[in-house]
Amino acid sequence: MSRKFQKKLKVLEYVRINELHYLLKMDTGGANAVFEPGQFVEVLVPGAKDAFLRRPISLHDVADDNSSFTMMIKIVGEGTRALSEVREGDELDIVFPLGHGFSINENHKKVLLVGGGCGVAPLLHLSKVAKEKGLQPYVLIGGKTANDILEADAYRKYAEVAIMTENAELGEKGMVTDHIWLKDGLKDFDFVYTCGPDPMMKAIAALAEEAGIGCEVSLENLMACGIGACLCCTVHTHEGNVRACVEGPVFNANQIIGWNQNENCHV
Amino acid sequence: MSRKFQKKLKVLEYVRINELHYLLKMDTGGANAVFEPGQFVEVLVPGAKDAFLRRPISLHDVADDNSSFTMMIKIVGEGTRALSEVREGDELDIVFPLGHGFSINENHKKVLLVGGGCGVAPLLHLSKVAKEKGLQPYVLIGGKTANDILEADAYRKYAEVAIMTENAELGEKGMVTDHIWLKDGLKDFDFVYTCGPDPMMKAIAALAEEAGIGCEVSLENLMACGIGACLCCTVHTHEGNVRACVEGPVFNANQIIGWNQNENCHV
Amino acid sequence: MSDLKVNIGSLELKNPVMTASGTFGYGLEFEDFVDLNKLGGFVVKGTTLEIRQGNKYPRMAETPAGMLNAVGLQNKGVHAFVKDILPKIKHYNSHIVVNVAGSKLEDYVETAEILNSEKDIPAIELNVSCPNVKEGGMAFGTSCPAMVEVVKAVRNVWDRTMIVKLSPNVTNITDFAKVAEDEGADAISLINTLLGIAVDAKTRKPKLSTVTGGLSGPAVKPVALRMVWQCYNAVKIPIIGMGGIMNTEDAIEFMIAGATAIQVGTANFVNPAVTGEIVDGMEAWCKEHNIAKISDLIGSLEV
Amino acid sequence: MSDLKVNIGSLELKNPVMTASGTFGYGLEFEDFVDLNKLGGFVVKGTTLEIRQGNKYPRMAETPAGMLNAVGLQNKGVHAFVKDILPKIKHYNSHIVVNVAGSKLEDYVETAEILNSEKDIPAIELNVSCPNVKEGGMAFGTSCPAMVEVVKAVRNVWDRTMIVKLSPNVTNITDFAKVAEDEGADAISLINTLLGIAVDAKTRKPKLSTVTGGLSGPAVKPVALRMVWQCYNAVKIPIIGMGGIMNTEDAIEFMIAGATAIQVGTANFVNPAVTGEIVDGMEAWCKEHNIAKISDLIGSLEV
Ligand SMILES: Cc1cc2nc3c(=O)[nH]c(=O)nc-3n(C[C@H](O)[C@H](O)[C@H](O)COP(=O)(O)OP(=O)(O)OC[C@H]3O[C@@H](n4cnc5c(N)ncnc54)[C@H](O)[C@@H]3O)c2cc1C
Ligand SMILES: Cc1cc2nc3c(=O)[nH]c(=O)nc-3n(C[C@H](O)[C@H](O)[C@H](O)COP(=O)(O)OP(=O)(O)OC[C@H]3O[C@@H](n4cnc5c(N)ncnc54)[C@H](O)[C@@H]3O)c2cc1C
Ligand SMILES: Cc1cc2nc3c(=O)[nH]c(=O)nc-3n(C[C@H](O)[C@H](O)[C@H](O)COP(=O)(O)O)c2cc1C
Ligand SMILES: Cc1cc2nc3c(=O)[nH]c(=O)nc-3n(C[C@H](O)[C@H](O)[C@H](O)COP(=O)(O)O)c2cc1C
Ligand code: FES
Ligand code: FES
Repeated sequence: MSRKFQKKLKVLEYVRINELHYLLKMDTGGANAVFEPGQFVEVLVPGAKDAFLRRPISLHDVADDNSSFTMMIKIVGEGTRALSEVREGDELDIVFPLGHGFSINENHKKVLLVGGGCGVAPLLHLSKVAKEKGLQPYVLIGGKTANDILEADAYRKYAEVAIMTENAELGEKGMVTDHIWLKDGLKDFDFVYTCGPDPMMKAIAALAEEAGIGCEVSLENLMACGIGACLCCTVHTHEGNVRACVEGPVFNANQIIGWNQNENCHV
Repeated sequence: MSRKFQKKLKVLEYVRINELHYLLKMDTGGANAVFEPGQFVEVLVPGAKDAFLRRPISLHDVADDNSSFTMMIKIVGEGTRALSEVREGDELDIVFPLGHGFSINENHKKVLLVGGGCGVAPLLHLSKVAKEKGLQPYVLIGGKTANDILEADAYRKYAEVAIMTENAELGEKGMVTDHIWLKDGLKDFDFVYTCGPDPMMKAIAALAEEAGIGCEVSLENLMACGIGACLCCTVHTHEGNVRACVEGPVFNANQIIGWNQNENCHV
Repeated sequence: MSDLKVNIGSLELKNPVMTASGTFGYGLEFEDFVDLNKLGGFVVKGTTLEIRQGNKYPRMAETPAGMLNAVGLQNKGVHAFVKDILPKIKHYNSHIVVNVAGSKLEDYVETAEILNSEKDIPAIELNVSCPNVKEGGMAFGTSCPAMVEVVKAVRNVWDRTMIVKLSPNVTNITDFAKVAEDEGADAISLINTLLGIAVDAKTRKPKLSTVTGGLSGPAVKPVALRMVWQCYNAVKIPIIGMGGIMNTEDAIEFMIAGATAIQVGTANFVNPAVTGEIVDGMEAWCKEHNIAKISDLIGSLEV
Repeated sequence: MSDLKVNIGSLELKNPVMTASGTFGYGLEFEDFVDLNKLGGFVVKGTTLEIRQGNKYPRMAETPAGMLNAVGLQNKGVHAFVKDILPKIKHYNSHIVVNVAGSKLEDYVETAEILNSEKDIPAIELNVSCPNVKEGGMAFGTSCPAMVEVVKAVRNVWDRTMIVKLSPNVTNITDFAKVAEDEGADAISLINTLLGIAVDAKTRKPKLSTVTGGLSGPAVKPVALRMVWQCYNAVKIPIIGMGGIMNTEDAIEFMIAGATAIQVGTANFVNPAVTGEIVDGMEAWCKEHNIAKISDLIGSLEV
């Protein structure tokens, strides 16, 4: 495992995507960190009476020279709201990088990345690294309305992109599982990665199993420490109860026994 | 008692006096409030994990038309530090005006106002109103160093001003009780008002008694509610235990039995 | 309009929102901030047989998400209450509950007898859980035999609604809930404050004159909710829940855990308008969640 | 250089700073954040005779200035601890304390016996206060007779330093402190977590799979300080204080209230470097306040 850091990092850029979503680009403060796609960081929330513990947030994007990383955040409560009020130049106390990310097999050719809502967050860095390693990433993004489809253009640099919205505002109408890539074409892919609401990931895992290809999912269990000390983030797997923050957040879908039906977070 | 308000008030002006002190000028938001000198307000501190209760702060100055008031604040802990980070245009949730202020007797001619450190805060409004009512206010301000002498010039509009510093950086060298007005001249005054550390107020009360003149002191007991409901701010007086926030904060010095030796706050 | 009515003993409250003793003065202090007629009920400061000056200053210390107090039941005594205060508040269209405290069994009984002859007082709340007095107080609320005695004795002289307020400083709160029920209480209220101290590291002195004090505020909410839920599963009489309620959502949580009504304490200091806001908030909550009668929420926790 | 040394049983700690069981993994998780050799001691996760999977997800809920947990003693069992983990941590120049838990008396005894044959373990902390397991755990720590039994039995098989960790969920903590002392404990540690619940108003479900969990963090500090102070006045054996310690000042407050050493728990989640910072902070504090020996602070509260 690579070295972890706890540092006050400077906000280099703040971009408001829409009413509920924003991007924060952080300077890594010269830390000699190695970032894997699918890893996350733990952010201490300044100035929020009701955010005592750190908030786990995925790596959305990482600069080529590792000098900065970007987080894509959805406002769901007091912590993510308070973070939306930081300004460029402010400093945030962050522990990084954490967890076990996505695996990339250089023998794979076509890989499918499926994100639901803000669950796309970790998929940008993943598609970039996959492309660099010679894979051909396809990114499928789903949401209820156009407002849930976040920064879709960013992925086009590395991947072919398809969009599904339930109200047909953008892309095709329907859920991600209605898209041809998942519905009929899954056997053309070598692997599928997904991050989003648990029911979506569970459905995709089942489709992958049917198609006989591997599938990795990124879970968002509630975390107290993010570094493996508290055992709060437990995931029920075939190998027993393991920690989402160390053994995950990315798991091979077929390892998981207990899906949490985590609907409300991150999406 | 005049009507109390709870309102979100806009910060009209923020002035940093020095490293530890600042002024906040608040719009009263159209409240039809009547402000007595010596009254205070209760400020809810935004964005401070360790400031759960409101913070009591004196009325330092009040606009002639009651459309705004100013607070003079010293940073002593988390609450006053967090308040020092508000910006013009921000809103603060404030309950105002509270408490029983200084009494002004229009038969008095010369009155002496003695403030220690940030204890001068309520004396600006007091000297203004005293002057308006035809009294002749004299203001004596004391502190350890020049940095503790706050906005002395503001008082000169209404009063004759004298300054004492313990290190002689400004005005005369010594404590306020070394100044001639208190030391020998007290009998020339009709009344003395004071606000500052308890030991200072206690000493001045004793001098006033000796000189045979009346003395009002403004106490800064710890408060939970500021509106008379909790009984936490109790003052031991000849009339029993009374509330600093309703029966005070201003008391006739000879009513007080229990002085609190409150050294660290507000000064 | 959702139906916010709930019943405590023979009182019908127009909504579940009450104020907690010692945190709302006699109501009058809040007239500029809340329409008192809007509240389900309000509980006045702990009232004793004789006048009490309370403890020495300092009486409070702020703590993380809460506060300690050591007021020590300062009040003018039951006679002064009946003579001077009651006439000023009895016109409110909201139930007045008198919180009755004492050092000795006889004090409780005599105070209750005096109140019993006042027709404008529909209910008393027996405070056997004040941690801030040297004698009596919490001693009655942390020993079951002592509590049996005091509840029985007061029940004999008080013929209207009797609420017993429990102390959280016990191993098993349900033992005390059952004692109250068995001895004829019409309801229990909980929690009173948790015993705590605060230390000033610089001076090495306690921050309260009495060393220990009572902890209240959001910090205690998880403990309070747990005790409400435990009692809900142990007794049949209604429960009035409190401890750290700051807003409507907190209040709803207490009802789901088993409270029929709730009391708001420390929050009144932070936001003097909070009780009125919670009444409105409950109305809005019920509408948003399609709840026709708020009483359907009571004890609805899905475990 | 001030003298930060303190003694717990036969252990000399280079400073009073320890980590609280269940919040610091096996130390290894913190290697990138703290120099473990700098700590007075560290207490590993609750260890049971057999492997335990712990409770179902969700196991935690954030609360005002604190958190609830319901981990439920997930651990690989004492054999795996001795075989797989101990070899990785025994080289640290800091005392390792094993927190021993169990469902039955015999489990405690057998676990202690197994550990007793490991020479690298200088101390155990007997956890009779875990609120998150169905059997045993807190049951031993909330009944004096049950506690007598378990402490006596373990004392018979464990010949090094024995710390007994007390539950705060009791009416009178000093009764339990005295039992521990009488039965031969070398020290007591307190507090374990306060029993609490959290409710999700929207779903009407408890936030923890087990409904109740253990409350920790700054919210509980006033209660913890009170219990440390009560125990300091009731027993002669040293006290290890904990509950909401977030920084040096908090730690000093516990020592003033009567703690010989302190443990840092939940704060490790908020600031993984905190234990090292408190060691440095204590050094600085002593210098600033002219304290030659930190042990002079113990119980120095001026009441
Ligand atoms: C490994 C990991 C990576 C994540 N990456 C991102 C990311 O890149 N962008 C992003 O916006 N969010 C991400 N999240 C989710 C994010 O951590 C939560 O949304 C955030 O902590 C909520 O904090 P809050 O104070 O705003 O809301 P709170 O007030 O704490 O919670 C609001 C509501 O959301 C629920 N909730 C909060 N956190 C979670 C959770 N982890 N799982 C389920 N429900 C939850 C609460 O129960 C509550 O109902 C990630 C979570 C994990 C575990
Ligand atoms: C009626 C009244 C009027 C006041 N007017 C002013 C004013 O005009 N300007 C101003 O700067 N301050 C004034 N104060 C004091 C001010 O309320 C406190 O300094 C402030 O509440 C401290 O908050 P904090 O969070 O910064 O510090 P905290 O972290 O709460 O406290 C820091 C330290 O100061 C001590 N402390 C805090 N408040 C008090 C107090 N009231 N008495 C004694 N010790 C205290 C604490 O015990 C602690 O040691 C007034 C107080 C009262 C009661
Ligand atoms: C300053 C103060 C004074 C109190 N006085 C009393 C009292 O006289 N009688 C009583 O039964 N409870 C008293 N309490 C306890 C409250 O009524 C309530 O039980 C407790 O504060 C928990 O609720 P909260 O967290 O909402 O404040 C007092 C609490 C505070 C903070
Ligand atoms: C996630 C978590 C797990 C815990 N596990 C244990 C345990 O296994 N054994 C134990 O004795 N205490 C356990 N505790 C209690 C702590 O050791 C400590 O007593 C408590 O958290 C109070 O200290 P704090 O407020 O500093 O966290 C645990 C606490 C937490 C938060
Ligand atoms: S969040 Fe603490 S172990 Fe995973
Ligand atoms: S501060 Fe509450 S009565 Fe004065």
